[in-house]
Amino acid sequence: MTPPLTHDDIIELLREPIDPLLLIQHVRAREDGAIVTFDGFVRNQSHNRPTLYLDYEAYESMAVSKMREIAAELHKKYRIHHLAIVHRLGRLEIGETSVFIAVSAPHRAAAFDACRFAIDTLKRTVPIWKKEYFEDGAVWADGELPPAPVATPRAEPAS
Amino acid sequence: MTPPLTHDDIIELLREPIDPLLLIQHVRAREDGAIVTFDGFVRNQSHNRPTLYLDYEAYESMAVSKMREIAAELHKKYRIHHLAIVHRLGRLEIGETSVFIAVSAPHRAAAFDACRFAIDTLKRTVPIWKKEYFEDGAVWADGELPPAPVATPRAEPAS
Amino acid sequence: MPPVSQTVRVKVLFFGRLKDVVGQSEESLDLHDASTIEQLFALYSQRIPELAKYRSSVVASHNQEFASWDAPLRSGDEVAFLPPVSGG
Amino acid sequence: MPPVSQTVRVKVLFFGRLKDVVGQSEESLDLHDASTIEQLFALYSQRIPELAKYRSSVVASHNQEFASWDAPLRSGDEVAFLPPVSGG
Repeated sequence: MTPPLTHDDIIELLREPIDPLLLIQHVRAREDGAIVTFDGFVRNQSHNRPTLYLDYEAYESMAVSKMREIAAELHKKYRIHHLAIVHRLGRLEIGETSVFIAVSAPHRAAAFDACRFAIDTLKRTVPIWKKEYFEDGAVWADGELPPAPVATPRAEPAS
Repeated sequence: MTPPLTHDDIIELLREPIDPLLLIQHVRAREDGAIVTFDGFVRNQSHNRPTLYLDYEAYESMAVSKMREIAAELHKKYRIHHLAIVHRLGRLEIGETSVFIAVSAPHRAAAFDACRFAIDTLKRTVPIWKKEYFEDGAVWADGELPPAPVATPRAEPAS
Repeated sequence: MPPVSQTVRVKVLFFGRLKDVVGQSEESLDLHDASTIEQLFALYSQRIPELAKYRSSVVASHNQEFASWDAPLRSGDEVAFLPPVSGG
Repeated sequence: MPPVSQTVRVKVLFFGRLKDVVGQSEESLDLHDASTIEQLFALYSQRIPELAKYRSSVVASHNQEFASWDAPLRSGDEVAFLPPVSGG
């Protein structure tokens, strides 16, 4: 189930350029002392082949739901304050930000741990796919298979 | 000895507000894919007493020298690209950034590790002091005693 | 009395390279025999034999949760077949 | 021949709470007897007895490098006494 948005977090998919400053301002609070951010952007090559551009697609409703799950888990695991997790979709040029994460906390250790956990988990579990365009064609990037339950629990409640 | 500035890093002490966007733009490069930043700013309380403002002072020439040593060590230890380490001095109001660190790298693990090592080492070894101003007075913040050699090597070369 | 044959209508989605293989990203399907996600995938693999070779590198979702392949389907369910994810 | 008495001129700096205790942040000093950082600190502690109680929570620098207390001083050296640092 999609957890409700709490803690005044920003969790979203965007088709326009991401504005990091806006997100940093959003998570910044007078009670905190530390913000750690992760900015993932488009590299100019992949496996030594020059990249032209990327195209990101998502299973959008499920992706947002998984991103909210990450946010909920971060608040449970770490003493953090506000969060922003934003992923861009569509065509992205070299140097453009595809994902931006900002975490504020009273102390820096929690902010570092939470920010890193967020991007590591996002890359493993959020249904987003990247197609890489080169001079001589396009390929879907290698990725990670998300962990899934191996068997369905027997007695499912009727929904 | 102060290591020379290499790698096009920004390492400095500032008496004006820090501009994070400028520093992020500086470390951003087309060969990279990840930037991790740490933003340390003034909290509105210390040990549950409301803070009015802070005042930072430094042994400036030595502080810059130690910050450059940190930069040199980061480039040696981690596969990172560009770096910015900036600390502000003088009077800082609640919410203002006292230290900002930005690290770019081809891959995120190195950027996270280097950024965290940078702030941890800065807080232990760079000669900067913080005075906290409260309603009823001011105190020098508790800090960490930097590690120093226990004995001088016998035969020092004449300088 | 013969057993009641029930029609189960599900929405099926394909993403990434699976969408390219199947040639479409989404369809509504009335199932007569298939009753688990595994059987639904097998149905598509009969239609598009190339799909079968992706089976080991696909994860399924059931109503937007990662699901096991033995999950039983009900009318109105949404099933998606997801190749390894590469966001970030 | 009597031993040659040499005068060593050093620059001495105090920071943070040490600056408050000593009442000044910087001075140039001609040393006649003191020849190590330890002896230089002892000299100030004689002048300002309160300073002595900070000895265990002070680190010294010698020409802008953290130094041991037995470091010998030469003319032109810069010595600083640093309380625990609290930047960041």
